[in-house]
Formats: sequence, C-alpha cells, structure tokens
Amino acid sequence: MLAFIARRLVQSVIVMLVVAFIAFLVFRYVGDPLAALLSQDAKQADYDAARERLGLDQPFYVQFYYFVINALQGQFGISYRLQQPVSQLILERLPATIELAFASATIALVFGVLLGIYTALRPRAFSTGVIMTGSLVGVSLPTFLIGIGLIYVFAVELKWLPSFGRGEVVQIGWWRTGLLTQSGLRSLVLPAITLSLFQLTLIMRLVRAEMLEVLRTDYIRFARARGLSQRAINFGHALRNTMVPVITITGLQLGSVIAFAIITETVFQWPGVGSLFVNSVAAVDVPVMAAYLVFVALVFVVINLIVDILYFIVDPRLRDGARTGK
Amino acid sequence: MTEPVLSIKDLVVEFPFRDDVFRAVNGVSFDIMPGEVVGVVGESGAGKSMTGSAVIGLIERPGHIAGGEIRLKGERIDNLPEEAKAKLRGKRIGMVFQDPLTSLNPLYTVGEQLVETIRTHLPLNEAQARQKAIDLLTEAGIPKAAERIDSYPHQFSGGMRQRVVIALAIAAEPELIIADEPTSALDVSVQAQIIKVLKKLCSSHGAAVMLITHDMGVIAQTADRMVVMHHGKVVETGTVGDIIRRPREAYTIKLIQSIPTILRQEHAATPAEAANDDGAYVQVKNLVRDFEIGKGSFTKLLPGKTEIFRAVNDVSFSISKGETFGLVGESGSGKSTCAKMIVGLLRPTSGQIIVDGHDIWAGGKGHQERRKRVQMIFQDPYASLNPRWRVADIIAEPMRTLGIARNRSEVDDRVAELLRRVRLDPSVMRKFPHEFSGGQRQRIAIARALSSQPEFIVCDEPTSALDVSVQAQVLDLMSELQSEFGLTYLLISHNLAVVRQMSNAVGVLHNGVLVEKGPTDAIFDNPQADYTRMLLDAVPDISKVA
Amino acid sequence: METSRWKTFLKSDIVWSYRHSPVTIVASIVALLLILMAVFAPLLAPYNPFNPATLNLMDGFTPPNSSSFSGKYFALGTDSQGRDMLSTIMYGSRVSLFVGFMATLFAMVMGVGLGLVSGYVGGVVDAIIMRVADVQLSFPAILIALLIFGVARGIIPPNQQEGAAVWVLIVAIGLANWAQFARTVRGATMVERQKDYVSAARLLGVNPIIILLRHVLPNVLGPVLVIGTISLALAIIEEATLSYLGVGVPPTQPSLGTLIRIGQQFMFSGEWWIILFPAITLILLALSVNLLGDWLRDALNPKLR
Amino acid sequence: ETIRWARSSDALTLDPHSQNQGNTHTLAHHIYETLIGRDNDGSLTPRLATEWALKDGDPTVWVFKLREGVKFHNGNDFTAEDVVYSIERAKSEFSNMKQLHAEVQSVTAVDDHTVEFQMTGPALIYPNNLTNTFIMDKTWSDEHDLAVVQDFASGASNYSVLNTNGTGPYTLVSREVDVKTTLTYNEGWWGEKPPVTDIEYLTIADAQTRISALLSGEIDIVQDVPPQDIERLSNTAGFKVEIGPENRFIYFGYKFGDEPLKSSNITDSNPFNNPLVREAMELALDRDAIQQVVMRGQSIPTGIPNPPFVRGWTEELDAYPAPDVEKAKALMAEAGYPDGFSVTLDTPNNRYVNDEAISTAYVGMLGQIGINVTLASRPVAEHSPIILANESDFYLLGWGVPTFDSAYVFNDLIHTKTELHGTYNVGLYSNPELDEKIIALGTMDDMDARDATVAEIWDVVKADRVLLPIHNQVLAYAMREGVTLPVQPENQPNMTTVTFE
Ligand SMILES: Nc1ncnc2c1ncn2[C@@H]1O[C@H](COP(=O)(O)OP(=O)(O)OP(=O)(O)O)[C@@H](O)[C@H]1O
Ligand SMILES: Nc1ncnc2c1ncn2[C@@H]1O[C@H](COP(=O)(O)OP(=O)(O)OP(=O)(O)O)[C@@H](O)[C@H]1O
Ligand SMILES: [Mg+2]
Ligand SMILES: [Mg+2]
Repeated sequence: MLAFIARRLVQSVIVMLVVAFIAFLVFRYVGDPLAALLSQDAKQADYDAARERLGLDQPFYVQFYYFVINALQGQFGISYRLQQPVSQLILERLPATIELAFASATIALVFGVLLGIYTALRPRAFSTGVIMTGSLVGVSLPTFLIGIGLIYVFAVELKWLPSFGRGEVVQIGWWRTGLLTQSGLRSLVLPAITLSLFQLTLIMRLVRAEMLEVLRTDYIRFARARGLSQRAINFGHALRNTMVPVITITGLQLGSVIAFAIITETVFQWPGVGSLFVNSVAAVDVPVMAAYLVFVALVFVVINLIVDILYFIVDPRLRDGARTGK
Repeated sequence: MTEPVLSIKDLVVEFPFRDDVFRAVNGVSFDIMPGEVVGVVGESGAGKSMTGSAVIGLIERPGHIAGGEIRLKGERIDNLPEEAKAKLRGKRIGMVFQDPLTSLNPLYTVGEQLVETIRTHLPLNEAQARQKAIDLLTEAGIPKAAERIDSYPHQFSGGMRQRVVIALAIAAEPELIIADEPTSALDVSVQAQIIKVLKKLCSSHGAAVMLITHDMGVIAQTADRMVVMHHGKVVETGTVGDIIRRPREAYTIKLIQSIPTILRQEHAATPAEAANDDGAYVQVKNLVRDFEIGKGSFTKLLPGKTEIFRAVNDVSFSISKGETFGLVGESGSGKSTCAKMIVGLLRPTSGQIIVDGHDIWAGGKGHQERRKRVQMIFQDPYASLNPRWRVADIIAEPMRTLGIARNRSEVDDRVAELLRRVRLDPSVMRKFPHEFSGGQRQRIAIARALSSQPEFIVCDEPTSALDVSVQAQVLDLMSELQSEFGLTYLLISHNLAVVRQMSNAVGVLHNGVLVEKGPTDAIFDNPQADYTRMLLDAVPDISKVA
Repeated sequence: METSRWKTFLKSDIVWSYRHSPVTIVASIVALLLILMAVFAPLLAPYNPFNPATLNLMDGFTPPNSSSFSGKYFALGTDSQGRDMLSTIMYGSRVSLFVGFMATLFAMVMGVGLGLVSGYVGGVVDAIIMRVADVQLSFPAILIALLIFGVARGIIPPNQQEGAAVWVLIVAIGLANWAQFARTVRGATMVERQKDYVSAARLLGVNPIIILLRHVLPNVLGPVLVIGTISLALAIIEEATLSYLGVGVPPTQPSLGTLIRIGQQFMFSGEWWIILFPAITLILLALSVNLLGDWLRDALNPKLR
Repeated sequence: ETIRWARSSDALTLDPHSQNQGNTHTLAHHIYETLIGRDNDGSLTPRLATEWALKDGDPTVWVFKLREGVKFHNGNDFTAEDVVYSIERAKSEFSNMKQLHAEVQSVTAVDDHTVEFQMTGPALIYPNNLTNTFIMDKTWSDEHDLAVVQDFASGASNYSVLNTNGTGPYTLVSREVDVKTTLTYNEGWWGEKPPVTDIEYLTIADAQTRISALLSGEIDIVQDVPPQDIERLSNTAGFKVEIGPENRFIYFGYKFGDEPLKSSNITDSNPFNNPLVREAMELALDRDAIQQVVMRGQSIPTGIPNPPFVRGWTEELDAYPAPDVEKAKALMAEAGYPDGFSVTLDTPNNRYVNDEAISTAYVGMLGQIGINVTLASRPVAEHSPIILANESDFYLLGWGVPTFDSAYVFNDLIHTKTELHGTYNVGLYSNPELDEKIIALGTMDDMDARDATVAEIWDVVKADRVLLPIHNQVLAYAMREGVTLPVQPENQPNMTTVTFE
C-alpha cells in the first residue's frame, strides 16, 4: 500500500511538471501582461525595460526553468495584477473554493445517489421519466445562464438569498470560513446549487445505470433466492456494488467541480481561486495562471489517489492484489 | 401415499416479444417426493432453468407464468403475492444457480453472506449464526471452515465457491432444493465432490432436490428419477435406469446416443503407431512458458523484481501426420497456453515447435510456412467469428491474406465449396454469425480453418460450448474431414470422453507438466500417473448406472 | 437484396425500441427539425443576418411580432444590432451545430484512434497514452479551450484569425473531449483483443492496423456512438460557455452561444426576447440530442431491454 | 452612515505611485490626498496645496503654498518635506506616474509650508498633472523602506501595497484584494465631516450580478452600469441613476502611408491614405444611430477626438456631418474604389462600454458603401499588443485626457511616432509641421498664444481626419433612492461627495 502511494506520488510529480510545462508553452500566446501593467502614457522604452525585468524577453524554457526552481521552494512569484505573492493569494482564496466545491459535491452526491437509486428501482414509473428528462434540462443549459437565472429569481425577485459573495466570514487560523455564519450559509446556497447541477445529473445517471446492471447480476438474483429482504438487497448488496464504478467517476467529477467553479465563481462573485484565475487570464497575470494550473493538477492528482485508495477499501478483490478471473 | 414436496401442473412460462409471444415452458408437469432427487435434462434452451425459476418465483421480466399451477406441499404458490413469495425463498425453497463464480457478492465475505442469510430466516444472534455458518460450511465440505469463513469469494476456488452457494441454499433447511447445473462450470474432479455433497444433504435432511443439468453422466450418478425436456415440453419421465436403458421417445434416444463415453468404443480412432519422435509431422520440444504476474502497466516502467509463474513446464510430444493427439488436464493446467504457442500466438519462453521440419518461431520462412499450414479452431465458436462480418468475408479472409485466391469469383467459389464441405448451404454466405445456431457457427469456424488449406489444426475445446447432440455432429464432421484431407489434429479438451473417442494418442497435463503420454487406450485403460487415475475416477458416466 | 435488408432493419431491435418510445420519437423529430432549419438556413431564413451591409442599426431592439423603424416585420424581434432574431437563430444554430459536429468528430477520431492503439498494444504505449489522458483530464475542458484559443491567436496571423476562429474552437473543444472516447475505446478494445476472432486474424498474420480497423473498430463503435451524441450536446454548450468568457466565434457571425451571451446583457433591461429564443433553441437542441443519446445507450445495451 | 459601493474591478495596489490607473486612484483618493484636486466640472481645486502660482518673473518655477495643521493618519505632521519626498518618489524608476512629472527638474522645500518646483522649461499646465499624485509621509515611508516604488518584477511586495498612511478622509480598516475593502472616517481630517463615515468597497466583475446586487438591496451604489440597464433602473421604484459625461472619447483609427494594408484585398495601395476614402468613411458612420441603439442614448456623439472638459474643445470642432451613404458611395468611386475593398477591424471586447457592439454596428455601416470589414474581436490584453506594435490596419480605441489639456492628446495620438511621442499613433500619421507645433506647446509661456496654436492644430487634425471619433463616453452611477453620488468625469467618484436624504 505504501509502495503504491509512493509510486503514485512520483507519477503525480510528473503529471504536474507536464501541466506546468504546457501551461508555460501556452502562456506566451494569451496576450501581453504589460498592456495591463503599464499606464496609458508609458513609452516604448518603458515597455522594453519592463519586459526585460520580468524576464519576458527570455525563451519560454528559461522562464519555465526559473518557474520550476522557484516553485520547488514554494515561490510562485508576485502577481502582476495584484502585486502580492501568488502563493499567499491562492491560499487566501482557497477556503472559499473548497467550501463551495465541498458543498456542491455533497449536494450532487446525496441527491445524485438518492435519485439514482430511486429511478433504478422504479425503472418504468412515470416519476422516473420526469426525473430523467428533467435532469437533462439542467445540463442542456450553460452554467452561466443557470446562475444568472437563479440570481434573478431568488435574489432580485424574491429577495430570499444573496446574489453575490460569501457573506460574513469567520477567521479560524488562516482558514476563512463562511460556514459558521448565517449570511455565509445563505450565500452558499445559490452557487452551490448552480455548481452541483451538472454533477448531480451525471452521478444520478451513473448510479442508475450501474444499479440497473447490478440488479441484473446473478448474485442479486441469488440474494433474492436466499430470501433476503428487499431493503437488504437494494441497499446492502446492490448499492454497495454500484459504488465501485461510481466512486471512480465521481472522483474525477469532483475535480471538475473545481474547474467548473471558474464559471460559477465568476457569476456569483465568489471569492475563490476560480474567479481569481478568470480575472488573471483577462490581465495575463502569468504567475497566477501558472500557479493555478499546477494547483488544479495537484487537486486532480490527490483526488485520483484518494479514489484509488477508496477502491482498495471498497473492493476486497483489489485489496490483496489478487488477479480476478473476470 | 405421501404428499409430493413439489407438484407442477401444466406450467406455462411466456415471454411477450414485439408482436408474438414466446413460450419458454409449455405445459410442464411433474412431482418430486420427499427425499427424492429428480434430474431434469434436455438440450440447451429446453426450458429447464425457466422451470426452476418459475418454482422459486424469479422469472426475469418480461417473462411470466401464463398458466398451470405450482404447489409446495400441497399449497399453491405460483399465484402468491410477491411478499409471500419472498418469504418462501431461502426458507422453504433453496436455489443453487448455474454459475457459482457470479452467485456470490464479491464485496462481502463468505461469512457475512451466510450470517445474513441465516439471521434472515432463523432467530439466532450474531455469534450463534456464525457458529451455524461454520457448521454449514463444514457440512458442505469446506475444510477448516472456521478459518476460511472470513475470506472473500474471490479467495476461494470455483469448487469451493460452488459449495458455499450450496451452503447458502440449505442454510434454513428448506424442504425443496433446486440445483441448476451445479457442476457445469467445474472440472471433473470438483464436480464429483459437489455431487457427493448434494446427495449427502438429501439423505440427511430428507429434502427434495430438483437437479437441472444437461450432463447425463451427472444424472446417472445422482438422480432417482428423471424428466427429459425438449422445446419447453416434458417428453419423458421415469426412473433413471429405465430411461437410459430403454428410452422411448425419439428425442431421448438421440440425446442418449450422442453422449460419448469414456469406455472404449468400436469406432474409436486407431491407436498411434509407436511414436518415432524425430520423424513426426509436429514436434514439440521442451516447451516452457513463464508469465510475469503482479505488475501493472505503469510499474513496468520502473525497475524492480517481478514474480514469475511457470504455466507450461518442459512439455514435449509429437504427432504423426494424419493423426490426432489429445491433450487433457484440469482447468488452468496449461492446455490453452500450449495451444497458443503451437499456433504462433504466444512466444515460448524456451523450447521449439517444429511443423513439417520448420521451426515456426524461427522467423522468416518458418513463420510463413506456419501461417499456411497451421490453423486453430477455438473454444467458443461465437467469439471466434467477428460478429460484424458476413460469413463469406470471414471464410475468405485467410485466402485473401495469404494470397491463395484473389479475384472475386474465385474467392466466392471456394467459399461456397468450403461451406458445402462443412454441410452448410452456400446461400448462407450473406448472413452474419448471430443468425446461426451454435453447431452451425462451429462449422463456419471449421470452414474458416480449412480455408487456408492447412495440414495441421489445433482444436482448443472445440465442443465445450455446445450441447451434447451438437457436439456429436461437430466431432463427426471433424473425423470425416480428417480422413478426407489427411489432417493432423491437436485436440484439447477437459472432456475425457471426447478425447477418448477422437484421438490416437493422449497427453495428460497437470500444473504445466506433462505427467503422462501414450496411446489412448493405454492411458485410459491402464493409467500410470496418480493424477491420471484420479481424473479418470472422477468422471461420471451413464454407463455407471446400476 | 436491398429491400430485404431494409426489411430486416425495420424488424431490428433498434427500430422496435424506437417505435415504442414516444419520448425518443419526439426528440428525434425536434432534433431533425432543428438540424434541417440550420442546414437550410440560407433558404428558409427571412433575412441574412450574417451580411452586415443589409442591417439597419435603427431596427435594433424591435420586439417580437412587430414592425421596425424601417418598416420591416420581425416575427421574433431583433437584437441589439437590428438582426432578425429568427434568422439569426437559424444561422446561429448552423454555426453551433457545425462546431458541435466537427468538434465531436475530431474528439472521436482522435480518441478512438488513440484508444484503439492503447488498448491493443498495451504496455508502455498504453501507459503513456493514458498518462497523457490524465494530464488532459486535469485541465478542465474550458481551460483547455481557453489556452488553445490563446495559442491560436498567437500563431495565426491576425488577418486570418476570424476565418480560423471556428476551426480553433473545433480543435479546442475536440481536444478537451478526446480522453473520454479514448478511455472507453481502450476498455472495449482490451476486451475485444482477447476474443478469439482477433486471435484468428493474428494467426493468419493480418497486419495489426488492419485488425484494428476492420476487426476491432466495428465492434467497439457502439459505446462510441453513445458518447458521441452526448458530447455533441456538451460541445454545443461548451461553445456557448467559451463565448460567455469572451472567446468564441466572431460577433458578426454569432452562434447560439454568442447570442445567449449577448442576450444575457439585456435580461434586466426588458428585451427578454434576445435571450429567450436562443436559450430555448439551445435547450431543445441539447435536450433532444441527449435524449437520443439516452435512448441509443439503452437500445444498444441488450441487458437493459 | 455606511455606504456599500461596488464596481467591476478592484484597485490594483495601495502603493500610491505604482500604478497610473483609474480604479487604483479612486481608492487612493479616499486614503491619501493630492496637492490639487479636481472638481466634478473638471476645474482644479485646492487640496493639500491652498495656493499655487508661477514664480514672479520666472515661468519655469511653480510655487505651492501648503495647507497647515494637516496630520497623517499615524499622527505625523504634514510638511514640505513630505511633498518633496513624494514627488521624487513619483519620479523614480519604477513609478508609473513618472511621465506626468517628466518636466520637473527638482523640488525644494522653501519652508515647512512652501514648495518650489523647478521645471525644465515653461510649463503652463503642469498643475493639471498633480491631481493624481498622492503625498506620502516621509518618516513613515522611511520606517518601512518605501523609497523604491513597488516593482512587479522584483518578486517581492512592499509594505505600502497593503498598508496605508495618508492624510485623507478615511483610514483603511481591512482589505481583501479583489473582494472587499473597508474604510472608516478619519476623525483628524482637516475637512468638514462627510455624511459617509464607513465605506464597504466591493468588486463584482459580472455586470448582471452587479446590477442584481443593487436590485436585491445588498449594495447602495454601483459604478460601471451597462447602458441598457440605465433606463430600466431609473424607472424602477427605489432606484435612480446619476448620469454625466466622462472625460474619454472612443474613436476608430486607420493606417496612413503608401504601404498597402496587410488585411486588405487591395495590394497595390493603401485606400485609407486617400482623403476621399476617409471622408466616405465618416459619412458612412451614423453616430446618432450608434448613440440611440448601441449606447441606448448613453453617449455624446462627437466630431473631434477631444472631450468637452479639455482645454481646446470648441463647439465647431465638435460638430459632425450627417451620414450620407449616397455621397459616401460617390466619394468611394471618385477615390478609385467603386467596388470598395476589404479590411480587418481590430476591436477590444472588454475594455470600453459596448466596444464590440460599436464595432459590429460600424461593420454594417461600412458594408453599405462597399467596404467589406472582417471583425477581429479580442480581450484588451490581446488587443493592446497589436495596437502598440502598429500591427493593426483599422482599430477601435478609447482615450482619456487626465490633464484636461489638448497637448496630452497631440503628444500620444497625433505626433509622429518616436521614442517619446506618438506612442498610440497606431496609424503612423506623420505631419512634420504639426509635430513642430506640438513640441512648441510644451514650452510656451503665454496662455493665449498657446490656445491659438492648439486651435490651429485641431483644425488640421479635423480636416485630415487623422482619427475618426465616435462619441464621448457617459458615466452612469446607479444607486438606491435616498443616496446621491454625483458623477466624476474621470470616473473617480469620492464618497465624501455622497449626500443622503
Ligand atoms: N430473459 C429472457 N428473455 C427471453 N427469452 C428467454 C429469457 N431467458 C431465457 N429465455 C429463453 O427461454 C428458453 C428456455 O431457457 P432456459 O434458460 O430455461 O434454458 P435451459 O434449458 O436452462 O438451457 P441451458 O442448458 O442452456 O441452461 C430459451 O429458449 C431461452 O432463449
Ligand atoms: N497472460 C497470462 N498472464 C499470466 N498468467 C496467465 C496468462 N495466461 C494464462 N495464465 C495462467 O497460466 C495457467 C495456464 O492457463 P491455460 O489457459 O493454459 O489453462 P487451460 O489448461 O487452458 O485451462 P482451461 O481448461 O480453464 O481453459 C493458468 O494458471 C493461467 O492463470
Ligand atoms: Mg439453464
Ligand atoms: Mg483453456
């Protein structure tokens, strides 16, 4: 197990290096940071000087080299736009994103799994048809439109919930949480729903499909033949077996929750790393963009690792490395 | 007269399809008395399993019972509501499904599944239930049950799993046990143990057993009475001895005749000449194959030690031209691995294979020669035919690839000719594989193998996917072709009867080692190795009917 | 011959399950109508909104079902540039569908190709391709598209960028979605590779590329088609999202997504029709394609019947 | 009272000399102060300086009298030393303000409350350049090593990026960059106590979210209101919109010179270089339609690239011809392009109000006279490099005039492109005669003569159609009923000017 984790860590470092490398390769083309950095009346000489000082006149691999060297020491440089250390910026913004991602992942998982089970157990019911089709409407719309629509209905018209931001936050160590205040929780509702819709649909459909498959397996039939109760069969046997594939996909999807958060955070002015990234793209704030991408890669790598470990826990066949005859 | 445990009258099971209705079971009636084992036989698709499912009330949708009645100890059960039916299951009717490998939930330990079942039916606490579970496992023949109870299903062998399934089925001491092909997935040695367990249970608990199988040998050894089914109907019932010795219906007669026996038969192949290994057409010399295990694809990039498993260990034999060499052995003994190396699909770790004087793994010429001369017939005829290709294309592929025939009409002519050879109408050329029956598919596979005009054909379990009557047709065809073209066969099978009928010489593989080889009769009548003897003793055979 | 084939087709499972699923029938009709509307936009549309010279700016913001400043009639009203909404939606669906189809095709060809090789060859090649897929998956689709857009802007000379924009979008969305196909095909290929019909072909020394293309490919195409329909809907939405972030097709030739982005600005100012009609069209399109995908998935899965 | 105030992007830094950028200055004006302020009508007002004048007999020296009794937030006294320190800091290498003080040779403290600026030559309009240069406390700055202005390239932040010590009406309470900054009234401020005592300054990037926040009552004042929402907001009970002209014009520019255009189908000449074509293009431009439809009435069409606040603006210059497509077509034919030509228009899509929509509309108008335009729309970060490298044939840009003086426009947009001038002369217009006059403006010592030269230059610029101005932007601040924030022409509103009902 330890060897496995060690191996995965090596892999992770490679993945992150590649991500950083590609990021650097690409950044040269997303625009000129100086356009945002220098004032309207800066002269050509100022541009040249600034370019040289930022090292932007160097070939990208040299820039990449320095980036890696500094990143290894936890240094991601100074944000061009906000003039603060990038690592500090990201750490400051991280709690917001994590709380949002966590909240929407919870919504997606709980409702996704429940609805998935429901629709699988009643494959021919009318309500199932409604849920299945309705869930598609949710993913047929771009996230930004759903967000704006929710704001319009719940904040502007009904005035039930706040339209933007995190509300009041409480500082616990370096972690700034919105989960402990009422306004913080209220602010979380709309963005969390917006962000979870897509994942919810996906998880629901996945659970349903897997559950339908599992319900047809011999061991479920045999469990019936053994005289077990419906409850024990549906929740004890079918659900647990459904979870194995669901965990993998869900894990990956959780990663994309963070990615999708870019849009949601922008629409709801959620002060997380996603909106930081979008604003940085607009200003070609290369240090922030690079650090963000490496961070996202890290998140994926960690999630993948957790997923694999969960796999081991859930599925005994993998635990002792036995080869299955499947 | 005692009341039958199970009484089925005019049972009809229907599957509504599109526009018409398919009757899987069409008016079946029979009874089972307490303590009695009734065997249900019939070819694949005859409706045996469906009858069993109907009794326990687990017919898959959209199938349903459309007529007749089922009584358990006189009480009608087919029209009970679902909850009431659920109460019967496990408690009064135990069921063993066809495939032991998939009947157990892989995520729970054997013990958990047993305890769960026991506590559902009996008022026991956790500890008592566990004790009961251990007792049941011991009874079902699992050695050291107390130690093994916390293992997961995948940690058990197939035979052990089958025994666990039986333990589960009898946990609540049901009055009726339905065993659906409890042994078909197992090799002979394990099969014998399972049959023993079932019989013992029947006598000690006084339960009635409905034993579904297509293996007449098993019936002959286990059952008191038998029911023969054909196309959803019962064609004959009676005591086992009566039916085997005096079958009345044409279908039963055909069924019994097509069962190969392990005993020597008049029309069996002639024994091999004293083998002169060096001059033989096919020579297999000191074949070894190792597999690396326990490594994923990524880890292969990293240095580290690998575990090695030797699947084939120093196997040598030879086959003279025009003869058949049978290779037998239990599952996992390395038969298929040998076959793959011989046809060139798997590179041997060491050793040589020489066909007609060419080393087929030497590359260059040997390679080229091999493609033309060596062909293979695979275990599962359906899997060996590309489901998206038409029969004509499948059969023509070897000709096209090897350049035997190129222009269209020539290819078509040859395909038609080959189809005729395997007794199929050339008009089937435009069909797809799924439009054929199992036996026809195997014929197509044989036609494909003949297409490159080979001299040597390796047959890896050519009939194990087929039921007995079809198996007989295919074996006959193979013999005919052999005499017609002078083909040489390597016949791999775990069915000893088939091997006995077909081959001139036999080799016995055990854990990758060739423990014994020699002329067929010598091996079968006078086995030398312990393993061979064990294998032969375990074979059930209808001729053993008292 | 042909008619009998047609007859067997009509009797096949797919057709049967199609005929017995009213939702699918409705979905396919809607999808077909939308596609026809898009394909024949130049013939059907009352105006050509992609020709700026024909526009009159003063016609802007004409409400639905009314006549404009210059006296023209607009059934669905006009947008902020005086473009007829109905025609713009028709032409916009054309752009969206084109981008969606091509991007999906691109992702499909790339993903299926790599998946086949990965699953068939295995070993180091497989490890590398799957690691690349991992890297790709750690860049969310939108990010990849943003980055590719940036690169394309840098590489393509400015005066060709507009023409290239659609292709850049296609590549960007395609690249963001190939891994899904690759993973699925790899899995299926690994299963097919074990099957005896592949062994039979290998035995004859058939070229591995031919084995992959002629033997394996047709047998793994089922799941590919299913993912295909779903990613088509996803690609259309992704295109809309990119357009929301300010990278996308040129504003003079708006796609459905661009229309929604533009219309979004007028949500609070009373010109509801500018967002409503394109949004409805997008929902209908995505929904019907998704429903078709759903049906196809179930119809092709014998276990779910 | 507390005011909650939102705009689309945050101040970039709190270091007062690091960025010459509107949002940054706006926040700084609440914490720091400048020597001279700017009224909402554009005129100069005393702030930390109570009087200023050219030294008698020496037009190259400006003398400033400083306000007495002013204290920094930390209690230090404000003296001439602080002014000298601050101006020198603003002139230093990494300062983005240094261009504004390029003509300052030296600054000396005459006494505690008098400072003299020695200029390199006569600099009549120099006080205009001081309205965004903030005064820092020398002692405090030395304590925290602030002599060097925050340098984004250095890899290190400085203390003043997040900490402040000004003389202004508010002190910094907390700051979460890009999210929220809170300020509270500085009891020791020299001015009259404003009604607003606490400020919550929020960044909300998305326009619809910003307006939603106002409508749902979470915000009191919103800047950067999209034009299309103005009408609806002013008609909604409980809300109102303050509107006023901004000191910024939007224009199209095109390439001059004989070199053929890169993006055109005409490969042997440059159609834009033909005055007839430029005239045709102006006649095709329907400024009123753009104002009415694209800008929803929220702009002031203009015929001169110069906002009305700026010295040198006149009504005649501001006049523009009525659109006339027929005449334009005739001119095109006369110019030798009866079938028109094709060209690419580069436009930003996130910089000015409705920038992309304006360009889209003009594409249609040009289409009517046969000019077939391809629109290349980009975020400003990608648009700018193309503009600065003179790679665009035809482009949209906006220009603010922070000095409120025409020379600022001439220097960067009209003068031939050189090291120091014409940085944004993207079309490479070159008129040596004008260049001479522009340079001369910098050192003139007679205001009337200077105004006359400015007028001469404008006449040529207008006649040559060096640029094709569209309109001056209009600023709109939306707020809830009961609060009034007047519009500031540089879009740098000050919360001290807020009144409550
Ligand atoms: N789910 C189903 N839907 C439709 N037809 C079915 C289904 N299950 C079984 N059948 C059909 O019912 C008939 C009887 O099937 P059954 O499983 O009882 O056969 P069997 O005698 O057990 O054969 P085998 O020896 O192969 O197990 C077969 O023709 C089969 O094709
Ligand atoms: N690719 C492989 N990697 C590792 N082990 C393998 C591989 N192929 C086969 N083996 C192992 O080699 C042994 C022999 O396998 P083989 O398929 O030859 O058995 P068999 O005699 O044909 O059995 P069966 O009757 O079940 O077909 C088995 O233990 C199997 O697990
Ligand atoms: Mg069966
Ligand atoms: Mg085998």
